[in-house]
Amino acid sequence: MYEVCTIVENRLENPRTNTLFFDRTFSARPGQFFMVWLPGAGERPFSLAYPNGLTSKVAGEFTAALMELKPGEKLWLRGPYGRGFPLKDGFLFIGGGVGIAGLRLLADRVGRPRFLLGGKDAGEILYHEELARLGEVRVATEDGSLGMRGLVTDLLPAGGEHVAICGPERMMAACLSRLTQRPSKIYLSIERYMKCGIGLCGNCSCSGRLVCTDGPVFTASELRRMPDFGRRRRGKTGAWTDI
Amino acid sequence: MYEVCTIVENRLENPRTNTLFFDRTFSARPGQFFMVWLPGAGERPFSLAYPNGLTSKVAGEFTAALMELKPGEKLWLRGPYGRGFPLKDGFLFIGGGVGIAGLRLLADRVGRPRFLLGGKDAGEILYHEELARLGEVRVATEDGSLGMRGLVTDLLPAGGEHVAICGPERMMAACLSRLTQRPSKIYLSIERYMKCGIGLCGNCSCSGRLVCTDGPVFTASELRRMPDFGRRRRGKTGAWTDI
Amino acid sequence: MPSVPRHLELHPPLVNGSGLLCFLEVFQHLDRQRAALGGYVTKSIGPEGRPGNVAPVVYDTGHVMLNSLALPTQPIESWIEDFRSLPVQKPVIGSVYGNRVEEWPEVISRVEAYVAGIELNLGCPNYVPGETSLMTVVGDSPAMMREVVGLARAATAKPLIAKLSPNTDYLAAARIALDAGADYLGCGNTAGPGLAIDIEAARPVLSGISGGLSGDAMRPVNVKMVYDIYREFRAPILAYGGVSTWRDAVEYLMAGACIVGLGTCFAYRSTRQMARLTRQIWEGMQRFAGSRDVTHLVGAAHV
Amino acid sequence: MPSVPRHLELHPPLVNGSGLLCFLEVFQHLDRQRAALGGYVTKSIGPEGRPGNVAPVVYDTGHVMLNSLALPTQPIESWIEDFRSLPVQKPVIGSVYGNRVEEWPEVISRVEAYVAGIELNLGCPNYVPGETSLMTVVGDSPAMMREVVGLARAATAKPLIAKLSPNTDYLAAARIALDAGADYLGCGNTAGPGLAIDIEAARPVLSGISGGLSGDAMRPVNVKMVYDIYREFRAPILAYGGVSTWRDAVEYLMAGACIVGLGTCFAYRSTRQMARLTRQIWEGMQRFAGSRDVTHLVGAAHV
Ligand SMILES: Cc1cc2nc3c(=O)[nH]c(=O)nc-3n(C[C@H](O)[C@H](O)[C@H](O)COP(=O)(O)OP(=O)(O)OC[C@H]3O[C@@H](n4cnc5c(N)ncnc54)[C@H](O)[C@@H]3O)c2cc1C
Ligand SMILES: Cc1cc2nc3c(=O)[nH]c(=O)nc-3n(C[C@H](O)[C@H](O)[C@H](O)COP(=O)(O)OP(=O)(O)OC[C@H]3O[C@@H](n4cnc5c(N)ncnc54)[C@H](O)[C@@H]3O)c2cc1C
Ligand SMILES: Cc1cc2nc3c(=O)[nH]c(=O)nc-3n(C[C@H](O)[C@H](O)[C@H](O)COP(=O)(O)O)c2cc1C
Ligand SMILES: Cc1cc2nc3c(=O)[nH]c(=O)nc-3n(C[C@H](O)[C@H](O)[C@H](O)COP(=O)(O)O)c2cc1C
Ligand code: FES
Ligand code: FES
Repeated sequence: MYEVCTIVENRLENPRTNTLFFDRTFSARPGQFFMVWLPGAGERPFSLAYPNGLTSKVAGEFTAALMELKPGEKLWLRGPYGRGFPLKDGFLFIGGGVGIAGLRLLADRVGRPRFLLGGKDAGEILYHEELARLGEVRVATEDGSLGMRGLVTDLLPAGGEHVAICGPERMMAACLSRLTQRPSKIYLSIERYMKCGIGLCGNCSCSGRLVCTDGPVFTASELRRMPDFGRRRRGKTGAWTDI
Repeated sequence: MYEVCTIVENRLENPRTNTLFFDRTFSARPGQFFMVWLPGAGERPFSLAYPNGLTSKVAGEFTAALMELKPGEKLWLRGPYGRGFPLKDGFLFIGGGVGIAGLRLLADRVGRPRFLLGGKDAGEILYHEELARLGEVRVATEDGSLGMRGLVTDLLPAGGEHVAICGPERMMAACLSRLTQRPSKIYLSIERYMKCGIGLCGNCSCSGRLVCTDGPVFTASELRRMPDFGRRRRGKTGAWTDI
Repeated sequence: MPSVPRHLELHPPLVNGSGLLCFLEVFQHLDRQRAALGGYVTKSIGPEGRPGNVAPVVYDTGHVMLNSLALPTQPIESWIEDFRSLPVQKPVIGSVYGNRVEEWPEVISRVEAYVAGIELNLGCPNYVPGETSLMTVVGDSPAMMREVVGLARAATAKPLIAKLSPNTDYLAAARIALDAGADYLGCGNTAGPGLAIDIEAARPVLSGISGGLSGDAMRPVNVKMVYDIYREFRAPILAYGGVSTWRDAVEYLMAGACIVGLGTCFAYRSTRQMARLTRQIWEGMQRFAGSRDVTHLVGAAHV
Repeated sequence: MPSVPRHLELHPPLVNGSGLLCFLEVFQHLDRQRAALGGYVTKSIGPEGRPGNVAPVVYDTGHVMLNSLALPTQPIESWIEDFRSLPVQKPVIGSVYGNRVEEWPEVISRVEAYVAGIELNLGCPNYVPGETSLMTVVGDSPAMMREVVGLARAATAKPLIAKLSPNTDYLAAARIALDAGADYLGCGNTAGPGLAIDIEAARPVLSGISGGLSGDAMRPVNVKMVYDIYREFRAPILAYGGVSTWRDAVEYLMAGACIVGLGTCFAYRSTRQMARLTRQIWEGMQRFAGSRDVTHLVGAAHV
């Protein structure tokens, strides 16, 4: 039940982030995710950044192994899973760090996109040129090496009929308080520790909603009724950790 | 995996033959069969004589139980199974005894049918009036109580572009030697002892072909390469019995 | 020990299987979604926090579901914190296990105040490679089984469910469990276990190597378990395994179960869809039974 | 006892599972249809003719196949008559069973001249209600198993396959069988068994009440059996259970099998389609292996 693909390119985006391109495309709605298996290394949830590629940031063993993959090596995917973004025109995208990877696929599929990107430094601003071809891009970096010095939240409020946000959870929570759009028009892609990816193990619960099948994309109105958002998540054993 | 139906009528065709009408129709190609389960009594193969009915002749316990069924009682069917007749115009039908039940469904579905029916006596000539409405019917009975006195083979040769035969195996074998049509245009529905009905148990073998999935309808050219036809069959234990 | 009725009042007589949905806030949410579950069963609670196996821990072969979660559990303090802060309207059954015999009553006494009943997980076939399988030891050892159920019985006056494996001599196990004081038999845990190899990877998929079978395809295994145990003991049975339609739930009732659990049928569904599925199952059961009370169907397949 | 190589030469390394196709004339016909089977296994031959259970004897739940044929067999004289009059080009393996210990070598000595090897059916879970299950007794009794395999070994110098049940302690059984002289282990018979109730009829469907599980869904159970036995003994293994594509056959090779059997995948297919399926499976295996010889895949999943 895995679909196997072969790596054709491992592109280094910055010292800790790489994009793996496959020899085939996968059909997924933007915002859906796959469980990616690398035999021996484990299995983890990833969004696709391209129909034929994913962008990964080193966070631990698994992502470190993804960084090392060579063309010709294989990757196993099952999915697509979960609920993605609606395909609507006029999206304001807000991406923080590797979070922008979770929005990349959507950007290609909707009209009149605008982008607010944030990161520690210029290296963290992914796909800058590609996105600039699609719509206006504004950037905030903490060290000021690209765009405005500051946080992406400093670029808010901003226009856009709909909003799509993906990034560190505290950054997303901060965005919410500064956005003027109606909560039902604001979509956020959130992460929880996923073991099964298909609604069985319960580990990805966020205030009782299963992020793997109810999400990973939720509206701000939904998140209002999910007090764990921005606050806590369940780890490997199920125990709570603060966000 | 059974489809359950309720008996709405139990029509006595003759003292040893009855037709059960259901509260629903089944879709099957003429010549296909169903495994019919009557809890407690067992499960046996039957062709449908009508989209909503089957005709059964008492041969033992199971068919005796079918004879006793009352409106409101239920019957369990799984199927349709096997390969049926081709739907072509200009069929000559040759039916012996309850064998005509196996042709009844086909008669309704093809143009320009003609019928040769045989049986011990008038009572054994099923559906006489119904078939007469569809095409010419010629009858032979052993006691002469209807039609010609004699065997259905005595009515041969006869016209028809294609031939469909169903009846006792010796009668079918006898017909073959008197027919002038090309063997590939002669279709016979044959019976073997069936346990599974779906190609697993092997018990319905006729010279190595599985009657339940290769048949029950075979052409005369196929039967030529099946020496067991007209000669022997495997019983409950698998042991041979002569025909 | 006070004499209380050791009977689970669940309306409808449907629960989730332990390890599915798992956490109290998920139960709260399903209740808000109007799930037709009369109660909820927690993920199996163990004596100390452990992550179980790392992913891949579930694998859908396309024909059957395998899992080798291998009993992850948050620390018992976190469970208690959850019981305190995440109240659930419906009865919650605490599923528990221990690694050593004396741990079972310890876990039970820590959680029993917060739950409507205790389910002993005596039959999980999964393990973390290198570890000795916890459950198989208990499930395969009559003596240990007797001791564990006996200690559990002494540790709680609440309804006690002994959830057994279908992969052992379950009639012997059921007898022991009933003798030792279990009120209900849980029939049963996952079947098999089985192993799936990915041929491109040339290795077993699950990091636990093998995993228990669940879902529609294994239902006949657990229906037989319910049927056999009911015929032998006429004991109250909580059935699990491969229920995904109301017909399946009725099949278990007829085999002898009085409560039916839902698990793998939740796969690939949002919580809203899960809740809807439970309603469809419950509505179908009532329609078939001709009443809101389905108890007359219990054991109906025994002639 | 003459010293002959006790090795089955099967090209391709594919057979039918015993009880499927069953009879010699069916093997002849499949050969004429150019089935890619390197050999055929007869229906299990018993000491005297018996019909087994009456229909319903198979039931497809929609998710798994159940059968409770319960070892029908024509009288041994009829089998011998068939062996004499229905010659098969490919090697034929005689599957045998006895009701009492001493019957096993009797049956073997009657048929062994006609076959390329003997498969001992030591693991059929089916029975005729009222009868004591023949196989379960042998499969569950180490002493009897040792005796039966020993007697069988003495009765034939041809390759001897001990076909075991996945539902027992198969590592122990495999050890006994190998010690007693089996050349191959057959892994394995049907799983479960299971029971299906028709809710409209309110009774078990199969007249044998319960039946063994076969088909795709149970494959992980027998893959695990092959994997475990190969890891422990590195013995030659004939694998059965839920193969319906070349990928499944490769999975068994990687688990450790050197011959793969096909059974329930034949369901609903004409003999022509069955033959085509075997060719597709064999072609896929060779394509994957990159050669006509697939032996390098055997055990490949063991790291
Ligand atoms: C729906 C979804 C989509 C994702 N898409 C991307 C993406 O496109 N690019 C990307 O770089 N990352 C993505 N992630 C995060 C990615 O799954 C983690 O970075 C990865 O699991 C880390 O594994 P590791 O072994 O490298 O780190 P570990 O050492 O295992 O863990 C480091 C941290 O990563 C997170 N993490 C680890 N395992 C999981 C898990 N099973 N589920 C969720 N989080 C986990 C936890 O926060 C953990 O603390 C996504 C996560 C989710 C839930
Ligand atoms: C494809 C097919 C279609 C059939 N259609 C009809 C039909 O439309 N009407 C009808 O009256 N009969 C039909 N039959 C025959 C019918 O199946 C038998 O009459 C019935 O099985 C007899 O069962 P019993 O218990 O009454 O008799 P038994 O006492 O069990 O047997 C009497 C004789 O019936 C035959 N028979 C019994 N069991 C089977 C079995 N499982 N498979 C095949 N033959 C069996 C044998 O010749 C046997 O000697 C059909 C058979 C086949 C194979
Ligand atoms: C992912 C998963 C995790 C499980 N975890 C547990 C568990 O912790 N404790 C337990 O007793 N059973 C556990 N089970 C078994 C289920 O409760 C249930 O008995 C089994 O899955 C059969 O039901 P189903 O086919 O409806 O899923 C688990 C099953 C699955 C699929
Ligand atoms: C209808 C049927 C009859 C069977 N009869 C026998 C038998 O007589 N002897 C035997 O050893 N195994 C018998 N088996 C078991 C098969 O040989 C095989 O081990 C099992 O079905 C698993 O393979 P499969 O999933 O490919 O069918 C039978 C299986 C089926 C489905
Ligand atoms: S990851 Fe298992 S339920 Fe969501
Ligand atoms: S009836 Fe079983 S193979 Fe035809």
